[in-house]
Amino acid sequence: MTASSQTKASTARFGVVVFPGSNCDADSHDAVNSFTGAEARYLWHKDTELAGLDCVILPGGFSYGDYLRCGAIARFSPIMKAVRRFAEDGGLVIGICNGFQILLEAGMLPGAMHRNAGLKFVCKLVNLRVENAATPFTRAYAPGQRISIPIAHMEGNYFIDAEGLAEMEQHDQIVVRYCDEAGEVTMEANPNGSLGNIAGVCNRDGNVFGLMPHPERVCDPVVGGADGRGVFESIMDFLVNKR
Amino acid sequence: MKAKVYITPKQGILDPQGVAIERSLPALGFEGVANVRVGKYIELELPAGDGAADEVDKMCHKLLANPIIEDFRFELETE
Amino acid sequence: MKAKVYITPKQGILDPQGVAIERSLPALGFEGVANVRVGKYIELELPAGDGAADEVDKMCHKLLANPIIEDFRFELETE
Amino acid sequence: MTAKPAYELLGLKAREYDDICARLGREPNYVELAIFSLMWSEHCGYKHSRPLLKGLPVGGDCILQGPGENAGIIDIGNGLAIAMKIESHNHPSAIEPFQGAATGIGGIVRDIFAMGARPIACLDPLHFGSLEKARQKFLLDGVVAGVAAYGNCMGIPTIGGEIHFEDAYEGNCLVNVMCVGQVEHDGILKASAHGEGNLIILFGSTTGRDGIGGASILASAEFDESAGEKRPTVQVGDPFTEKKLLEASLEMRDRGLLVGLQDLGAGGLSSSASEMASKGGSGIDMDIARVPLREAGMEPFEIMISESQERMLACVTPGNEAAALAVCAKWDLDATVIGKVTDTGRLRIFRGEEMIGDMPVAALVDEAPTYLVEPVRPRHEVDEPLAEDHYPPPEDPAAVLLKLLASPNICSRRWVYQQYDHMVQTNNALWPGGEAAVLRLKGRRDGVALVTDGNGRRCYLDPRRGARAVVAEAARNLSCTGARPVAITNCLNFGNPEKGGIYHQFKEAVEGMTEACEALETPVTGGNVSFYNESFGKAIYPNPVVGMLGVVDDVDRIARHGFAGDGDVILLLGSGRPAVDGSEYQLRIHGEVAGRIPDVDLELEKKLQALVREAIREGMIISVHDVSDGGLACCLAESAIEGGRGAVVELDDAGDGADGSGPRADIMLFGETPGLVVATVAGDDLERLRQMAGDVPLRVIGRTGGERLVIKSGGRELLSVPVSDAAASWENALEKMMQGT
Ligand SMILES: Nc1ncnc2c1ncn2[C@@H]1O[C@H](COP(=O)(O)OP(=O)(O)O)[C@@H](O)[C@H]1O
Ligand SMILES: [Mg+2]
Repeated sequence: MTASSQTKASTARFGVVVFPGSNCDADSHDAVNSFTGAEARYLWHKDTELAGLDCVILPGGFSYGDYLRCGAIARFSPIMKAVRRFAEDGGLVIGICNGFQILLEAGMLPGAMHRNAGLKFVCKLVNLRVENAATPFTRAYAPGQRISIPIAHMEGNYFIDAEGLAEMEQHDQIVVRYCDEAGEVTMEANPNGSLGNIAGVCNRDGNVFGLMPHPERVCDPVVGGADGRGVFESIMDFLVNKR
Repeated sequence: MKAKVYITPKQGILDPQGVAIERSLPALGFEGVANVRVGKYIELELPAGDGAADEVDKMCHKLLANPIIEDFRFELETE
Repeated sequence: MKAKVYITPKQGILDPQGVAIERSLPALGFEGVANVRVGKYIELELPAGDGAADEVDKMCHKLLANPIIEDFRFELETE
Repeated sequence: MTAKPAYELLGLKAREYDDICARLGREPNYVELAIFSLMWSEHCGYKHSRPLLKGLPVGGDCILQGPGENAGIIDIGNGLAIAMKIESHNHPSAIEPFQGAATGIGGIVRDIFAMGARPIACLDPLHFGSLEKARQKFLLDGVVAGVAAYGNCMGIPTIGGEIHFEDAYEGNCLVNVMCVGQVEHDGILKASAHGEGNLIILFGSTTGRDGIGGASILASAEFDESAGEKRPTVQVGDPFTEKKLLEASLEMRDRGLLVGLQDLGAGGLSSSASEMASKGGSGIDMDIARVPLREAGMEPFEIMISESQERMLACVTPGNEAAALAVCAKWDLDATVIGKVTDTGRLRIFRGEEMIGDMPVAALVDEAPTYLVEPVRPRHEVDEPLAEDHYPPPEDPAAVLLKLLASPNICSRRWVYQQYDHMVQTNNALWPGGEAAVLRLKGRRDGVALVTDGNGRRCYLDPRRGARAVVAEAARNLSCTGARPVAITNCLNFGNPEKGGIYHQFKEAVEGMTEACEALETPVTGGNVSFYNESFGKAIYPNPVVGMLGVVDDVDRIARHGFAGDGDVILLLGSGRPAVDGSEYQLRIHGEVAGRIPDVDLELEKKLQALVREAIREGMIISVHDVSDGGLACCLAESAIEGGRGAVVELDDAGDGADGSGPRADIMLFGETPGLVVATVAGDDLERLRQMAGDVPLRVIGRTGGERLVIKSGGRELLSVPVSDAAASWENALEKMMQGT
């Protein structure tokens, strides 16, 4: 089972899934181990056992080369069945970039990804507005807070039909949107054509979160910022101090 | 036997690649081209048999196409 | 009129996508699938006329296909 | 018509064929001939370069591996080492820019992990023709997309490189790629097959007909219309398989399963197997019937010379065979034992039981004939620089500045590096756009800095001075971040060496590079030679490209180039009289490339760089930027743009040359010379810095602040430009050119 209310920082356990082609697995692993006081271990995509974990990270990268469609093949990895069960039992699952794409393909989050509107890979620091600061992944941020986190993807152009969008809005599932310096959600601030500038969404229960930006890349000012720490701090706060 | 699978962006759904191609055509001297849609074309071989069509259909549903944004159709050919 | 363009990797040229899909299929319960090749399928509309086939051919050469590593063919349809 | 003999069709000369017969004691069969023709090609055999490369300085306390392996290795202390290598993929990229560049990255990355190192960065020095031509845009677009596709997928950040646009590269672009890796001393691998009875495992992709007569043939012949016919040889990169190859290789190394490891690059199995045997002082027997093929009906010679990508050879003991194969299976890679190590000193090729080739390894690897060519100094190389009044002075220096800032050779490279995942692995202490990239090393205080530099235009005017300047500039760039230059790798891009003029350029450049590397104590750890960069008989600019490694002792103490505060004192450090010869100003404004470039004073350069590093370490430097393309004015403008603030600069107290007559205003502003650095410091630190400077010239030239960049001389305003205008010219110029607006 997932975290009990007795969880201490030192006993919170993260699993980072390694698919063939994952390449931000080590970055996520390092971010957890360096800045949360918790412990992360790698999970092989053929593993089927997630017992004892509190949070599963599906990291960025190019699982299966992102061939066919991003995440399309990885979602059939044996571990994904276990991840689905883990989420159903209330475990925390965060998909970053490719991990987000996998969660979409697996139907664990609503919507789908198109190629970026500019058709090019985009790697840069972007501004995000925290739309929902009540999730286990964003509670360390203030509602409406502007944060700077890099993106690095070719297919982050989020799409969902009107019905699905309305439903998501109704349930507060849009967690972060691309915005400008001033925190305004504008067309110019949209780096990839995403519908409604959507950068990250959660499921209805709020325990599965997917986002294109890479919080694990900005946990240390030496490498360009620390705005991403909030995501990991939120998770820890949720696990330790509970719901 | 051979299957030919055609995957196209769903009608009414944005197709960034199609849009980009359409925009770049005039500069290359191609006028009046419209409704460019970019999809996938997949060929594969599979054991012949009555169940083949079903198999390919399943493959498309499960893996080859994403029903949220894509339509598909396929043809089977026995050589 | 409508053009349907089929673009496939040239024979003998590596098709990494095809290989990756082929390798993943058995795990999904699809056995015996071979020679998966992934190409593109493009639909577009252009002004009808005698020159249409020529136009599409040129378009394929210049933009839609990469003749160095891809083959293409197309069909024209008048609705 | 008389049919040409087979050896000639394969690119061998009659004399070379006789040589081969003598070494075999008989005529070679076709498989052997095909293998010899590859191994004795310019690309693999270094026929025109080997004698000259011998002069490069290769030794040094920190050099764990010099030239001769897949990559050089430099000790950076505390048990850690850095592997690095640069390579060209010019010809494949000119044919198919996306795949050419992608497989270029693939090849150089394999060289790095073949040494046991985990790749931590790629860099990509690129040269194209003018962007006004649609073909050149197509090439740039494709090459950048190819580098991005491969590097991004691998999870290796592309953190640096450079791009130049000159007409000289119109028919023959240069796509050089560099990879850098990190490795614990005890994890270093060699490409050696030794131990009689040990097994040779081929793992990775299947072998197809792609690249037959590919890279090595392309790179060993001039490039013209008939190149189109070589198209079917284009190789397609598969970064996903390479990523698995990387992980599987390092896992085998970690588990102690490897005797030796070698990548398959140009020359395919032939080259890899014979090099492994050569380094192990052994022989190899191999059975090509065991090679997993992608296509039916491949001939034995095709299997031996195929340049299919994403393949490696491992040498393992029989006891480790099963474990090694299991690691490959875990990573879903094909792996097959295809041969074994012998003590024969021969490469023997079997098809099943039948022996179909038998050659001495030494003949293949070490005994390719070498050629010396009589060097001829081309007529465009002159002894004297242009007179200072050779061109009329510009009427509006401010307009010149804006034009230079928008030059494709100077403007922001953001359009390029945004397509590269430059942040993955989360080590960037300095992001792209600065003087050099700086990477932290996780869990350590120190870090590494990396830069590439090439300047064909200057080398064209004077290859010796040009090569000296290139090495000095690479080192200066590193020093300006606070890093101590340590070693280089190099990619020597030249035309057809059989021509006296080209051979002269090559020789001069290699000697110039030698002088500079000796003076700056940055030995050569390896590299690559790319000849025959010509199209329709016209050669590219001679272009020795340098990739340099530096070490920063403390990643918290590095410098950036943007003006970071108002009222800081602006200093000009170093000396050197700016010249119009070979400058961007000459090319862009006066439409010429002519004259003779100034030489770099290497002794002073060394002191200057030491001063800059010490001042950074002492925390005195607020910003620092070296004076390079576009001269002093562009240097100041770039710092202003980056810092988002202006400056007022007075050159009258300092602009006079040693002989009392200062350069003309436009040349002072836009002329180029190696050996100058602009730094800003707090007024309080000025005296201390003067003390430290010793005999390095130091001149106060202005103060930061305001919204304009104002440059005066003798009380007269030479130019005054709002920083926002400068930024507007500089920032989106490349995007605009690519969009054709
Ligand atoms: N310009 C050069 N300077 C120094 N060493 C060089 C140069 N060119 C090639 N070498 C060295 O010669 C050896 C053979 O090069 P190459 O055939 O390109 O290696 P690989 O096949 O691994 O790419 C390498 O060790 C390389 O570092
Ligand atoms: Mg090699």
